[in-house]
Amino acid sequence: MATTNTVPNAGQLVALYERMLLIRRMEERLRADNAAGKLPGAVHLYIGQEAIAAAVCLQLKTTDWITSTHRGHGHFLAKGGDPGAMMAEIWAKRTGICKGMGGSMHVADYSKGILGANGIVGGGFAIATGAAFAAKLDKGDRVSVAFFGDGASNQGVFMECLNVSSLWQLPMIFVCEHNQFSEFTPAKDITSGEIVDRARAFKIPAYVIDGNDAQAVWEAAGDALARARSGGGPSFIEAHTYRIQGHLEAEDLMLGGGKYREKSDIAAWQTKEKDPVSRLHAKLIAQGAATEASLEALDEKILAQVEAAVKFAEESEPADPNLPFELMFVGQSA
Amino acid sequence: MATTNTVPNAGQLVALYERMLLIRRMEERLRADNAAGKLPGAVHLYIGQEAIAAAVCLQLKTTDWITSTHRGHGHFLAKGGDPGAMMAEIWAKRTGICKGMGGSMHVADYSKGILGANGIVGGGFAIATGAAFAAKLDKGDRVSVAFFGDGASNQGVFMECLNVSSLWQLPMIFVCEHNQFSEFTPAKDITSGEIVDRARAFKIPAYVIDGNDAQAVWEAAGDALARARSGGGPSFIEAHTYRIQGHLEAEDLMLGGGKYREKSDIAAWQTKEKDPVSRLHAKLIAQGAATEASLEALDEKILAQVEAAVKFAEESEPADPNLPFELMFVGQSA
Amino acid sequence: MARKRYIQAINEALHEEMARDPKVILFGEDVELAIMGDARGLLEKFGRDRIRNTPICEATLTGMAVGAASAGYRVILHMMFSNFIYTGFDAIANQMAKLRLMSGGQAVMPITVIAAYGGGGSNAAQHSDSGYPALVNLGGLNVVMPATPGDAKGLLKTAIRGNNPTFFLEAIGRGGEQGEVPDGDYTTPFGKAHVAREGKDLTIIALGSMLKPALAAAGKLEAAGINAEVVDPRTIVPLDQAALIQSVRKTGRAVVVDEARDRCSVASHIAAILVDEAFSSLKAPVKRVTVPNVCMPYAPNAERGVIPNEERIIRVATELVRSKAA
Amino acid sequence: MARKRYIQAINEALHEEMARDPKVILFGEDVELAIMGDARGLLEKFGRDRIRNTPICEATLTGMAVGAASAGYRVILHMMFSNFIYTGFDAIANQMAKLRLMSGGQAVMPITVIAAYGGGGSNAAQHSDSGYPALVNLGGLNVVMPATPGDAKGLLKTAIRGNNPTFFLEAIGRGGEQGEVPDGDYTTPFGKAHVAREGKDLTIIALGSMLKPALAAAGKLEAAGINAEVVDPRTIVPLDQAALIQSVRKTGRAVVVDEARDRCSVASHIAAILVDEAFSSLKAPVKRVTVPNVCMPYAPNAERGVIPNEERIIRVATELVRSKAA
Ligand SMILES: Cc1ncc(C[n+]2csc(CCOP(=O)(O)OP(=O)(O)O)c2C)c(N)n1
Ligand SMILES: Cc1ncc(C[n+]2csc(CCOP(=O)(O)OP(=O)(O)O)c2C)c(N)n1
Ligand SMILES: [Mg+2]
Ligand SMILES: [Mg+2]
Repeated sequence: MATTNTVPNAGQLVALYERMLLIRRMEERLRADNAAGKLPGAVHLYIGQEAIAAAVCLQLKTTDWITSTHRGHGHFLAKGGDPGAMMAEIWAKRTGICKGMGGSMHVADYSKGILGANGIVGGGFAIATGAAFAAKLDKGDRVSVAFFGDGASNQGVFMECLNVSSLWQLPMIFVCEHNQFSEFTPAKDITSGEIVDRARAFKIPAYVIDGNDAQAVWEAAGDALARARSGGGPSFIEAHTYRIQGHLEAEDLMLGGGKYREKSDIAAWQTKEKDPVSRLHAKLIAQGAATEASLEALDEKILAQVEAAVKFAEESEPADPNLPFELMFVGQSA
Repeated sequence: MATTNTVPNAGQLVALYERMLLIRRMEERLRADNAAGKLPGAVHLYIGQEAIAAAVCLQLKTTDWITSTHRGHGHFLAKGGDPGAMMAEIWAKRTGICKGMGGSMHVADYSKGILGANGIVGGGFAIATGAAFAAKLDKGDRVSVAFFGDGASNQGVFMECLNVSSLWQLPMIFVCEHNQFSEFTPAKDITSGEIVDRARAFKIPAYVIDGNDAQAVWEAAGDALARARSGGGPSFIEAHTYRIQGHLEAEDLMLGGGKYREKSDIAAWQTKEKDPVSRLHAKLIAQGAATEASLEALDEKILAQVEAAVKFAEESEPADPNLPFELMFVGQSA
Repeated sequence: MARKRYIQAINEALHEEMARDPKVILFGEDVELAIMGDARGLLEKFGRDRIRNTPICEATLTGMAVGAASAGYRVILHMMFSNFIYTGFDAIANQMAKLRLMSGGQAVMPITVIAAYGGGGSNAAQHSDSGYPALVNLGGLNVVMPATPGDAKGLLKTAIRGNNPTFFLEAIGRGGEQGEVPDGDYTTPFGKAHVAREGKDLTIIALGSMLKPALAAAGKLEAAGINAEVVDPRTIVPLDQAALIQSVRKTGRAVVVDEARDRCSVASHIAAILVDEAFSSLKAPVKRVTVPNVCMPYAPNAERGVIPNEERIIRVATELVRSKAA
Repeated sequence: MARKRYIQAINEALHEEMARDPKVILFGEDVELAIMGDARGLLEKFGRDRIRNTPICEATLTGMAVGAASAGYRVILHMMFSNFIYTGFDAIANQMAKLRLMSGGQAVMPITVIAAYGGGGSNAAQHSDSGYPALVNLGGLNVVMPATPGDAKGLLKTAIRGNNPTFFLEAIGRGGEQGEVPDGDYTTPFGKAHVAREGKDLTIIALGSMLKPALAAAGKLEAAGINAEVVDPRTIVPLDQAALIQSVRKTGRAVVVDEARDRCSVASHIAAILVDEAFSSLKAPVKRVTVPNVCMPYAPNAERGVIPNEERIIRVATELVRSKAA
């Protein structure tokens, strides 16, 4: 379906792998630190979906906009957010990217176009659409990307924003990460028809892809980006994937013995053939873009980065409790 | 597209004509009384769209539910609402169907399944869907119909309710009255794609019809009703029509010289070939279902009904100003 | 009487009321597996007709509650976190709170909306709001804030059996707290405040989650020679003004403790009532202990800095009793 | 100075600010043909990039305002009737009012939301709400309520030039009223109350649409020997508490007139501030003249029965000054 040549080259694939692995390792560490009771708030992990954030965001410029979700660490890191500043945020430290005021569900770096993770399901659609409108008025080539889940696709604002984006031919890309669940509810229980058809109803070019195939995501996103940058208006991407972790890390406690999927369902998505990181790993080796040794070295580098991020977080000062009073307004106290 | 035989017989067509003409004559009177400054609030008139409300509602039972819009007199009368009680309401009298508390935008008769006109564009969707859910739980054959405009089709709740109705296979009918305008804005300026495709995206059977052709509306509605009553789930009808009057009767004042359509555009929809009442009139004569004389007599009867309704309204006592305090809660004062 | 957890008391009320009246239905996001704990076991007992997961579409859910209630059901709508009330606010403010009057009294809407409010769990601003003043201001909604397991069960039953839309606000993170719950079927009436502790030097009026720190504060104040009365209004709409006024007529001093942001809070409103209707009894300013006009920060230390607690109540109460009127 | 209509003053501010700063954009439903009158002539002057009709989708419009403002524009969002704010409430309450704190101060949102509030035109409950207490309670929003053409123009300019989200609330049906408007470019500062009339026997604090009946009442009270001071806060967030307190310290008596429903109204909040911070100066209860806890009825006589007016203000003020403290 690609209308322009957007096939990633070897160097791009390695960079993509590196970013995906950074997300994976950061999240694994958050999982461990959460289990160890070190994090003040809940975390919603992105493990298993890394190809989507990385393959889209690596093609974005710093000046492009993204909005993210409650499951937002991956998007933040993919768009170039600083790992240490993210960790410090989740650890509620004053060196956090939001000074400890937002936490996991609100990591944002406006200077890098990251308009924030968002605790409101569907909260990012209109913010991204507004930024896309601004980009259009600027008459440059900025684009705006909204990441969201299958569950969020049932919020009316999704369709409203499809309508506005299409009408005004905004440089907007809707990236639906269909991980098959909305909390404990299977998507099919709450989703009528195919999500992609909702976009098509508004005459928006659409892609349905394997979201665990990093190259497939890269190509669809590249195509959509070319369209957006050249004034061709919005695109929609439905990337199929699977949520490996629980909805959030405290899930078992919340379920109280209840069950919404089988352990074996999860295992089936953790195989080498399904896991997005393993798949790209295999591809890099097969294509000769990397060697086992070079990827091993990369992993070590990344693990050191993660370690450094955690150390930075751990050693930083707690958040400044006076900030809420200063930060509600610009130049005006609360 | 009709899957069951829903062609109206001669008697049904005459009854349909009578109801349409009642709406027309009531509205013409409201137009005149508004111009004469007799009505306390604004009125949004339904002139030119009568075939839709009448052909749908005449096939409903008293126990079926409808929700309506700010342009709601037609639906109220079509579903069997009392003309006198409606007039008295608009005249703000205590004999009004809502005791003068609601006015034109809120005419409702719960005892007849009329869950009300609504001043919030899109406000009826979810109320109708909730009533359809209740009907489904009742396991009877009640249905629920939401009337709404082309403008309302851009509200996210529309799509949300399409999703829920389809998922739960609710006995729900969505009737979009596409009258080409949303206030002063042409539908095409604010509507991307075809509205009907939004319903189709949720796998809802859909009809696109000439809304000024009473028989076409009757047939589509009959088909949708049969589906709903037999457990076949929701349907969507897009009925094309034209708003003859201004958005509301004070329009010229609000426009302050501005213009969004030509007088000749309106005239083109007022011809014998376009006007829904004239068209049905011609059909009745052509089919031998009525004579000019019988229809003339019918008109006189209706005009007398309208006169009686106005007289009732005029002679009734003003609303009881204490009611707000009593009516906010059931059995509890405000 | 038996000691039960708050969440368990709510769960019991749901089970009992659904068993009692087949017209009671409950829907919301992830209620089948009871993501908030309070709906546990309902699906197994009452089936998917009466307990149902919905898509994420709050704007529709609140409107559907209006429709299903108008069509004869007793609807319990679970909104999870109170911030999501904002997402479904249109049908609450424009329909649920107004339809009864607009229809001239035709609409009868037996609706109970359940939502968890408040901070303290590092859930950050979008999962910690105490936005109930907006609901209280709307006029057509009952708003109840049970502080104890016993009241949670009794007030929820009253809400479900009642014929008016009622917001039943659970204090977040109070789910595990224990309290006495009467045996058997009972209801707790709306509009009846509870004097949780008698005293004569000042009245501490504490809402919902604030009752616990208020009682703790009263205990410490006693040790310092200040004898505080603690009154829990239990329901904000309807409000038992008479009880609040009566207490303040006795003590002459009042502190209102409310987890809402200060501006246009319930605390403000209660202070306004007291200065209007108990003016001659007041010996000192009416004080508010509220969340400042900020949204909830994520960091635990910053969160503790804004949520009213025992220490703040003690400090304000002590100053009020010790110092001369301002 | 020249006499101008309220709506004309607003229109001038829009024209001048859009001419002044090319980053100012305005969007909303039917703004191109200026359905509310205030946006007249903007399309012709500034073109469709900067003035744009949107589909009917308030939930998205409020969120888009956040996005476009975050991306560098000064957004004016026209919401038409204030009831439609409820339809777009999610992004207001969960994003606009919170993003600045949640982002640790990164978000800068120069947004002006315009909406018409209040009753008096038989528009019924869904087109007559004065729901601003909910906005005031949110914490991260400025809320301004100009009562005169001069303040309308000056406050709107301040809002548009400012860097915080501001709700600019027009009093419905006041559009035609005339008042003095200064010549040339001027702004009216936020957080500065205006003493519209000096007096010594009591202070009438009147918000937005209520200033007119308050001044009329003050005139009649004068004739009856009562010398009322009338203070218009002009902006509710930020609120000029000092000015209100100062006036009440002088007069010892206060009546607050607010077109919001009573419970958790701005009137309640101001009363609470006064009893807290001006307690020792109070000679009598602080009175509220507000809309009772009902929604706006359609019938003109019933509407008149609930909207505060001159007569009610006079009655309450007279009782307050004449009678002993309650
Ligand atoms: C407006 C709103 N409603 C409900 C929730 C609670 N909630 C948090 S995540 C979630 C499910 C989201 O599913 P999806 O969009 O598929 O994202 P995923 O969690 O799968 O990444 C829900 C219902 C919320 N945060 N916001
Ligand atoms: C939530 C909301 N937004 C905006 C309005 C103002 N408004 C009233 S009618 C209308 C246009 C509706 O268009 P459509 O749905 O096509 O119905 P029509 O008037 O054509 O019958 C608008 C924008 C409103 N009443 N409610
Ligand atoms: Mg999902
Ligand atoms: Mg229309």
